Amino acid sequence: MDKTLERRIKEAPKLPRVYFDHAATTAPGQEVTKLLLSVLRDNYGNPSSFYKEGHQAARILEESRASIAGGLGVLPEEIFFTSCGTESDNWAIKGAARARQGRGRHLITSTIEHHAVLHTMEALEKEGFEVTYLEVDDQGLIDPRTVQAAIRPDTTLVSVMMANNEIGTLEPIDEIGAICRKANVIFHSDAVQALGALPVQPRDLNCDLMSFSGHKLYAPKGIGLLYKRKGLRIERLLDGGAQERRQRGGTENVAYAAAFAKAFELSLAGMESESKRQVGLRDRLIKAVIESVPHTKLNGHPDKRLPNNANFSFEFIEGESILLLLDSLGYACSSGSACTSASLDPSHVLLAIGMPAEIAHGSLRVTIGRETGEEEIDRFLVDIPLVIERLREMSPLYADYNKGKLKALIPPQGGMDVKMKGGYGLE
Amino acid sequence: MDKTLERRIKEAPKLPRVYFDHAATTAPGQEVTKLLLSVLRDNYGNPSSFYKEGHQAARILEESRASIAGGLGVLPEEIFFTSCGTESDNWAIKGAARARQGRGRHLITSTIEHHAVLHTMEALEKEGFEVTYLEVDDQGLIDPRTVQAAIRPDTTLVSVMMANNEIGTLEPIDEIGAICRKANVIFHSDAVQALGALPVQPRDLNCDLMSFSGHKLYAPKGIGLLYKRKGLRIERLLDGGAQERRQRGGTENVAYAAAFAKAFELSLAGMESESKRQVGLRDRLIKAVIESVPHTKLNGHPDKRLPNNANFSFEFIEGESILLLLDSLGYACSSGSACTSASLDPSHVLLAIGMPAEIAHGSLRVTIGRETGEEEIDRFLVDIPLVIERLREMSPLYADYNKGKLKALIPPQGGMDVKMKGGYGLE
Amino acid sequence: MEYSEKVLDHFMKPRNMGEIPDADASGTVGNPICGDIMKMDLKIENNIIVDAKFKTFGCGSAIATSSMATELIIGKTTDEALDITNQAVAEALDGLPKVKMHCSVLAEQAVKKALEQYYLNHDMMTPERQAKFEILGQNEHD
Amino acid sequence: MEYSEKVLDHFMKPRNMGEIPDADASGTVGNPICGDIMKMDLKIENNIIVDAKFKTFGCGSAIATSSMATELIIGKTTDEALDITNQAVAEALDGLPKVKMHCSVLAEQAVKKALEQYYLNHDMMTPERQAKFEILGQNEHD
Ligand SMILES: Cc1ncc(COP(=O)(O)O)c(C=O)c1O
Ligand SMILES: Cc1ncc(COP(=O)(O)O)c(C=O)c1O
Repeated sequence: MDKTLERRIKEAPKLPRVYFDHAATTAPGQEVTKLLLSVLRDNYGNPSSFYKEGHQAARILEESRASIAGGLGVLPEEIFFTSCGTESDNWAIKGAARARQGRGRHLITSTIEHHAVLHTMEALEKEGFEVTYLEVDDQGLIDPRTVQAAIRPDTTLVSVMMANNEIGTLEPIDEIGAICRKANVIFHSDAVQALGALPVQPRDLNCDLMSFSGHKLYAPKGIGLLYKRKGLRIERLLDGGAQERRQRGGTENVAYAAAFAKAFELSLAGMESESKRQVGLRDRLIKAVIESVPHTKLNGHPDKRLPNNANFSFEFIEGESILLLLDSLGYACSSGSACTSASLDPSHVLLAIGMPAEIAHGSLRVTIGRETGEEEIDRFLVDIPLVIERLREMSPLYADYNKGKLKALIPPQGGMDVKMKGGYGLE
Repeated sequence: MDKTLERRIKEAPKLPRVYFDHAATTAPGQEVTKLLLSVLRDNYGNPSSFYKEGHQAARILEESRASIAGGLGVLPEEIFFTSCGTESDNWAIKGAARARQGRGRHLITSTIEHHAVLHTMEALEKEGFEVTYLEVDDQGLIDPRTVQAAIRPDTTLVSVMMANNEIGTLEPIDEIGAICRKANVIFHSDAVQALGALPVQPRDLNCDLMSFSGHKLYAPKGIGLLYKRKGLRIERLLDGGAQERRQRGGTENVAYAAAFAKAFELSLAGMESESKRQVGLRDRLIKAVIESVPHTKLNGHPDKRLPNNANFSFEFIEGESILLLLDSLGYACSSGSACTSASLDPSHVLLAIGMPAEIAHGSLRVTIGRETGEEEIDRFLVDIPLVIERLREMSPLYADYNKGKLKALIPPQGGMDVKMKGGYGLE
Repeated sequence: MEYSEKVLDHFMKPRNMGEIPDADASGTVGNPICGDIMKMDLKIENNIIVDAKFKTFGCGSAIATSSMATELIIGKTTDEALDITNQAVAEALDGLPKVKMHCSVLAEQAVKKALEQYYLNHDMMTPERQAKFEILGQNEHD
Repeated sequence: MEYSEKVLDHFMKPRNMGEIPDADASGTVGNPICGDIMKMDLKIENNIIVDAKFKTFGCGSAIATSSMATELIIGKTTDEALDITNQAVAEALDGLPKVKMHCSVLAEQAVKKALEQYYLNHDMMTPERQAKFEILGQNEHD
């Protein structure tokens, strides 16, 4: 067994943890939790109530809404608070599809959407809707022309994400939105991963509906947003009280709304420089990992990608075991491996970009954040080759490869854009 | 103008505010916010993630679920976290109705449910379901025999609340549940107002589905629960990731889940003595208000009512103006008046118990809480007669009554159980 | 939904609240089922409103607009008073919440109801004046 | 989903990892498309398993169950080894998360695949033994 790896595992508990899973969730910032706490303590009133405490809460809620609307370049009445990105996706898609079913029951989305979109589409299929799933290329890009080609007279809604959560690819949603607008089809975009990382201006992007989630941008888990273009009518998902302009019942989570607004404000303030900084770290990481670990490829697009996202495939090994070793070395990362998903399927995104299942199982997603510095990258670059080497040592596939019994799917030198055709042909 | 009232208004800002709207929402307790903050800071991981931070968050989530399940006498896997009581109501009712629509499309509820139930029913009516709305008596009670009588072969779901949020009446849901069980009809109960105030044991109450909301028991706004009896299949409301045993997508709001569990635990610990204490305060308040303000009646049932709820009707005046004066005197209360609801309709609950609209407009709900002491009641008993007197002075109806042009609907001595028939007959 | 300082001031210290026993004109509008009634008594000398008093059953804005309306009309000629719109009353109160604008309509209606009685009693109704009473046909609740 | 200390220990310090070049029996199960492959080499003397080595492509529990399986069978007779079930492997690891039980099935299968080869090569397959290889027909993924 490799002595260096053992030593580093032993030393890891003395070092700070390295959180490399910002695409999964982020730690709420201090300013954000401070504000949140103050709202919980001093502004606990029900915003619908008719007295001082209620008015105060309502004011905070509306100021938060206005501030977010300002950042998105939209009207406050176009912003609706929800409980998460998933709710926003469900509401937007079910709400629009059901509201327009008199005109048609055909919907369009892509194969690489988040489950909040895909499973919503499947639920609608059970209701009798027909859904076209657009394919993506091997870097995860959707060709807007395929959207154009898929639109039919009975198409009522297109939903394409702004940025993919696994491979980080940025989609040309402005072009897709323009096509939809021309065709008089509603366009929804899941921008959960984009908000806080990239400028998001629903109007410029030709979006009618857009989903966001606070916990991806250093606000807490459990608050989301739906942008709904003024005048667009969709069905409610949560029927109830008169909250949120009668569009979403439920006593408002004022504290989290304020936290979202604050987190968004902070993200906007530093966005340009932070984005540049993260792209620098990301690109250094990608280059160094591919160079130092043989048979490694980058997944997703080399530069049309989220500033914080690096996604690798390491041949011959499985992703969960990578995560386990990394965890014991102090890193929190994620994988598209079936074994780390509660669903036990390998990532539908990796399969959708044409990756053979045997390679998809060996993926690793590293998503950095605003606390990430050069030190974390340096440290990671020491550890990752040890981890991969150790697991390959154990791998019967790697042994077969070394014995010449198996042809590698990723060449030794790896790369940013390795094309793969088919798997090992073993069954 | 009455000098005493003027003086008391002038002095009120120097006195502490009196929060008498615990049915609308409660202020999170210190222990609860402390825990919440510590989770946000130290346990921000995504519970689905495969590393230390994720496992920690998952542990907190599952410990919270188990603790709540323990308090309710149910299994942890029967508890689902949602974003609010409204979501729980929507999910339970739409989920059960849609899942069983093959068997039938008839639903039963009452006329005094919360809008989260009633508007959900209306949405289902648009989908083709038929809904029977059971009437209540003049104290807001549902006769279980009317449930029995309303059940048809195509009935799939009955939804009746455990405690009414406006008039505080407690419904015989155990009996209703037994009837449903016998008839093989799903029984849902909105127990949002009951949890924290009364013992709630879904099994003993014969409930298949039960909705709860954290912010009614000193947890924050934006977290709810659905109890779903094991084995019962209902459709999802939020399709998405594999969270909540695949039944509700969305990254879990771990901090609020922990807060809910803590708040529930605290409520259980002190429930018996706190309930007795509140009933004492409530009954003193009710008796004194009726005695000191002529033409005043109690709404709801004299003792089958929530320990914290007092709901009055003051004849000849309108509720919003009562709230405004009370607010300036330092009190936060609520009213069933059309003018305080965003919907501009007078309370459907007050109308459902047979109250003429002209009386419904003059209702006042006082809901006390664990911070309420004798002092607050004493202070209120000084102020409320002044407020009512002042508004009656301004009221043309009261002038007409004094001139003998109008017959009072509530006798001068008022009471706990005044029967009313029809209105003034003015139009 | 929150009221302006001015609305609150007029609600808390209503001007001209009461009745005028020997009023020259009087108008009552609204109904208790909808939750608001406004009664306006006017004392008129030489076509000038020398006094006005109101009684109102209704919400805060109903009371405040009643109060403000009396202030706006006292000292005005009846014809000048006829030109005071609900918007003018609302503006004088630094605005009303959107859902409360109907209350200001009620105030305009109450004044007009009284003036209508006055013009009719004194045989002063002309077609031009008549045109200004259109609002009385309106339902104040939509 | 969290692993027991023991699973983690076997994952981090796998016992008997490697290959036996002159193995008396060898079995490979699983497939890379499903994300796990386990190869088990056995050295057998007088029907006693004197050495076992594994190589595994798969998740943490696949590696830990491989490692534990080798520990459980070394020193046992082939017939004793045949009686070691996936539950026994999982229990020896202080349990596995529910969604991971299939990995322990894989370990049982790998051992049996090797033993099957051994019995067949040495013409020792009997109906009673044959009955114990049923699991090899099973798909480990359901
Ligand atoms: C009886 C009842 N049901 C449902 C709700 C809705 O709960 P929430 O505001 O958490 O959605 C409330 C309170 O608002 C309620 O009192
Ligand atoms: C692209 C995308 N959409 C939707 C979601 C769902 O957001 P939430 O977890 O807030 O429901 C996520 C993250 O989980 C995401 O990455």
